[in-house]
Amino acid sequence: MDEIQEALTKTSKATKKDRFGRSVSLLALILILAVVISIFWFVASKGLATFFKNHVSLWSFLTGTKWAPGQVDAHGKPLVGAAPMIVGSFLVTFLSALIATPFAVGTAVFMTEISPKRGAKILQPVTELLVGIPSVVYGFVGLTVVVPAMRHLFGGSGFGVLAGSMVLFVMILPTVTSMTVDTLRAVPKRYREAALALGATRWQMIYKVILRAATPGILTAIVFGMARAFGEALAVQMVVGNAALMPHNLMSPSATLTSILTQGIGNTVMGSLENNALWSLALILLLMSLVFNLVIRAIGKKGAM
Amino acid sequence: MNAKQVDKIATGILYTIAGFVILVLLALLGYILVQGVPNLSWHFLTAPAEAFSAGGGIGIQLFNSFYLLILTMVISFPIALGAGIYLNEYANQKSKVIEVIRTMIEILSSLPSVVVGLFGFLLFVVQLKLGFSLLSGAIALTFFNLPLLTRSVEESLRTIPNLQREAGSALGLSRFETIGHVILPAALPSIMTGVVLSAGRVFGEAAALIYTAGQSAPALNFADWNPFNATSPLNVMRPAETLAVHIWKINSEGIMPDAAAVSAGASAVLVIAVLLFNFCARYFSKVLYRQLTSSK
Amino acid sequence: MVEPNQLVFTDEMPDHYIMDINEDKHEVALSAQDVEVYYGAKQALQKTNLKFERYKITSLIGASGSGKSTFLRSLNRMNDDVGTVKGKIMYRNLDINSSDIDVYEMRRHIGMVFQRPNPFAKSIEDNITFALKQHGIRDKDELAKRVETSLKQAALWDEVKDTLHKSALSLSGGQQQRLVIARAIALHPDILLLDEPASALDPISSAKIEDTLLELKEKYTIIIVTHNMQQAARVSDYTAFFHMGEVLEYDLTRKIFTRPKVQRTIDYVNGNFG
Amino acid sequence: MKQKWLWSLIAILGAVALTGAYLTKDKQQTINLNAVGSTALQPMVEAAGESFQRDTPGAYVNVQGGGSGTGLAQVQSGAVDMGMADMFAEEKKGIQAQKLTDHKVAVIGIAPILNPNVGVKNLTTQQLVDIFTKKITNWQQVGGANQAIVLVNRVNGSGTRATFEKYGLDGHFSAEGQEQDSSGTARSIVSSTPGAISYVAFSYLDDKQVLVPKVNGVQATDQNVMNGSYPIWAYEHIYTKGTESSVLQKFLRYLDSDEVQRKLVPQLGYISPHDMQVQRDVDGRTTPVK
Repeated sequence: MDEIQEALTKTSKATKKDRFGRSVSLLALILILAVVISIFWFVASKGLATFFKNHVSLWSFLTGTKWAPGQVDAHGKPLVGAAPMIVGSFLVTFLSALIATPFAVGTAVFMTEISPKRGAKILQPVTELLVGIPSVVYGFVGLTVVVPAMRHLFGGSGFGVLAGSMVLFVMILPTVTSMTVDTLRAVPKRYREAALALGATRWQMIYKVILRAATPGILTAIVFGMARAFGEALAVQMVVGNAALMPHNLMSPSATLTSILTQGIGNTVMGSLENNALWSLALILLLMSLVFNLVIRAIGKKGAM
Repeated sequence: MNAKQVDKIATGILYTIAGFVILVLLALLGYILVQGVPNLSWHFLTAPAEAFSAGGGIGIQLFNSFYLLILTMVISFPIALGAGIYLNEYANQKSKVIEVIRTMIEILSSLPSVVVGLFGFLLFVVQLKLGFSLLSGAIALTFFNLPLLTRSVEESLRTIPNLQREAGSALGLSRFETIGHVILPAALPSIMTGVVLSAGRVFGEAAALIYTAGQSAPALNFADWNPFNATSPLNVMRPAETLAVHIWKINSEGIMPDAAAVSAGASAVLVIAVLLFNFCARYFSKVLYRQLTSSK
Repeated sequence: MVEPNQLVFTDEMPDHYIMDINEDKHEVALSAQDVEVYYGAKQALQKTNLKFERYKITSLIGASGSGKSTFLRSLNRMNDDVGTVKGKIMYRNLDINSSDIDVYEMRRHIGMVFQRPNPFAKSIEDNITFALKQHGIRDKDELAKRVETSLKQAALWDEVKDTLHKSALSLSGGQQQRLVIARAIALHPDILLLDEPASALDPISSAKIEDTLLELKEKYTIIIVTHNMQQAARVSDYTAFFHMGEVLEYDLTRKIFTRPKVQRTIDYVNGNFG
Repeated sequence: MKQKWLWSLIAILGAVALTGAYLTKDKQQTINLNAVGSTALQPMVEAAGESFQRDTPGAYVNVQGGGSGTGLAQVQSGAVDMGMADMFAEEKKGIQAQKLTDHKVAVIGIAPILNPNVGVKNLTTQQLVDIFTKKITNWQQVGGANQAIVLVNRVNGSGTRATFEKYGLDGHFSAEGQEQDSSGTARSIVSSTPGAISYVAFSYLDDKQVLVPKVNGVQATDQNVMNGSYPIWAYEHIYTKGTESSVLQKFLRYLDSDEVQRKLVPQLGYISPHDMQVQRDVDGRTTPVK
């Protein structure tokens, strides 16, 4: 065997390095996985205790409309009906996404198709900055600006689903916008050129070509924004009113899963029904997050085809 | 109406929407700054907070925020980098297992931070007896930060064309060398953007810290930099209220007469800090990129 | 010059005409034995047997999707991640397609240049020295020497000798491709695989690359995939014609272009097809 | 390689610096006292802790919020030395109160607050019950402005709400309505929302922002709480478990000392238990102090 043959059959330094790199990076991934699994396990075990240990029926938990974990109803069953919060969470989420979508898509189109340079210069940094503003500050601004504005415009106390949606709208706007921008930028240039070469106006090109091509990406951005909105706690809590009541209109104070969870958790004792019921809310949040993710994946797959 | 008129109207509408959005965003920023900046002074930035009398500052909280951010990044960045590299460079992209793992990480990222905070509280503060400390806070923030950072690393790596990887392997370089010396430097600006964005989120996070790093800021001795001493600023085992937690606290339970002013001032400082941080990181990454990609 | 009567031809099937190289008279640098490639369940390359003579240029021609690039990439196992490669690839009496072979070490000896220039985002000099350093060459003089010789061999030295510290990305496409070739030969490989190295370039750059290849032939065994008939005719000694995932004809280049034996080859080189 | 050298050098220097720091650290043994729980009590214990630390070298008082429930649960599990609570441990489900020792460190008065435009100067207990159970929905019905009533509750489980329901609403549960988890937010909502009513501790009362009605004709003042004529008040408790270390005992004594009770407690808007002419037990029975 000559030298080269020997070198070829031996494990080279490069291979060793590669094994090292692979193991180290795999280790990092396993670490994250361990974190994720332990958090899931933690939430699930606490959240399921409501049903298995405290014997609350799942059905009454999901459909019951009275939330007062410390009290019992006429049959001696604890009052843990999460329906108002579930409805409240979905309402603010969909409403904020509904308001944010036209603005986000419009702004993104402006940034990519109409004025790429100015758009990027102003909006990019502003967007990134807004992500860094703590939700407490959003809530604070909501409390001092949005709630009084709602009160003047629509009457009532100002607290409610609409105020929550307005605050969330501003919070998810940067995320949805920047994700939409990424999608629009990914539309191949030749689509634009082809459309313009065929004599289409810019609007026709945007509307008929670019937006069509980018629809899956835009949908993903919106669902992503919704997932964010669904999990947001502090800011919503400050303006939504936190009344565990079925919202009967957009101006009535309501509650979301996160707002009840966040403010209740410190006042309950670990292991008690009151506490477990709150963890059940967290479990719903987790499952919803899973649903949003699956939706995003499904859209992504459809778009790829 | 012909196509040209429609085009003009549509363009006008787009201008209006973009203008409106910019207006809303700038108004929000402006509101925070206008409310807060008049309260800023050197004293405010450096003095310790007062619990129930006027004239308190945010010095310790400001320091804590930065220190905690650095600690969090030191812990979470290597892990996120490793995991991101594995997911994009080593993992079999068609594998179902990898897809499940990705989904799980994504779900973690949309979990409300208060849940992460409580988990951290029960695990680190109580079980592992780390107490309310910077370390507990940094680990909790790491949990909160990892999914986003991993995702952004992975996506940054994905934008680097396969040609570069092929170039490396055709030269007999291991994937590890190619990643370390070619792919990562090329992906650096985009990774940095991800880091800056997540740093902003970490900097402003309150809910995950209330139960981990704590809500009190004991006096620090800024002459003592020995990390093992109780009052040293560098001690990672001390409780540390951050700026965002401080804002939360004074908004909810503050009984000092100037609570509103302190809150507005602190919010402005937070926003300015994030702003500065963004600019510095951007500049730094540009310089680094230039240095790594070509010697001059 | 290789004479036709020195070559031995094997089984003359109606639609195949595969030359074998007499290993007593010609040194074979690399040979593929029953190489098949699958992408998932789809077979991209039928069983292929080809021998490559040392210090010669062999062209692989054929229409898009005929399997020529797939075959080339299998020769230094660039297809490991995307598909399954069956069969043996013999190099120095070793089957380099076996798991006993260290892939990275093997690729130092069998280098590759791709269709699109892919210099690293580093300086011109670092592009060449980077891999060398990783392979353990630290000596500064040695590194400088390799940079100079490889750039000279790739006919790029005169154009860049004063700007070695500039980013490689500032070069033109043709220069980048020659830099990539220089980068590959700086490692002193045995065999150089080129996957349509000139297809993305203008005619002048393309001509320069051809000149480079003819010079490199002195020291390297070269296998090149090309779409350009004239290029294949100009630079190569042997040509293999690929069609629908198999080799239909393999012969001396001038025979392929003047007296092909298989009808499809005639069609292809005359431009009636593909 | 140069880089490798540099990194090793940095690593070695770092290790040396850390070892050096460890060796030269303060020899003083520090004793940590941890308190967790009620955010209402947090500033007081914090401030007391700071001055205590100055007088007791090596002691380190670490005070965190987290809510009464958290505080009680943590002191019960032994994770912290002191659990701060707005209510008797007996009142909290899941807490075995007999295992904990109660230290009443302050008395907190709670008053209803109204939006200034309501214009009601006095509310009887019955009126409060009717308002909070939504039998009365307009301020006109209790002699105020023609304005719908907006309830702003504190969170279920908070000490303030428990106290208000027990002594202000005569044990009635409040109807579902808006909830806020902090006194500051509740006050600012009431001050800015027409027709709003809530309740906060005396320390949050601010005549400029909110209207404070009399309850059954009695003004919400410290004096009236002390003499027992104003009913809505509760103790602030610090609970400890089992044997207390000497430093902890010293700190608890310090909290009961005049230095804290005479200076700090009034400063924070609390009432010292020393000044109380009445006392209360878990079941709400009020008896005069001998």
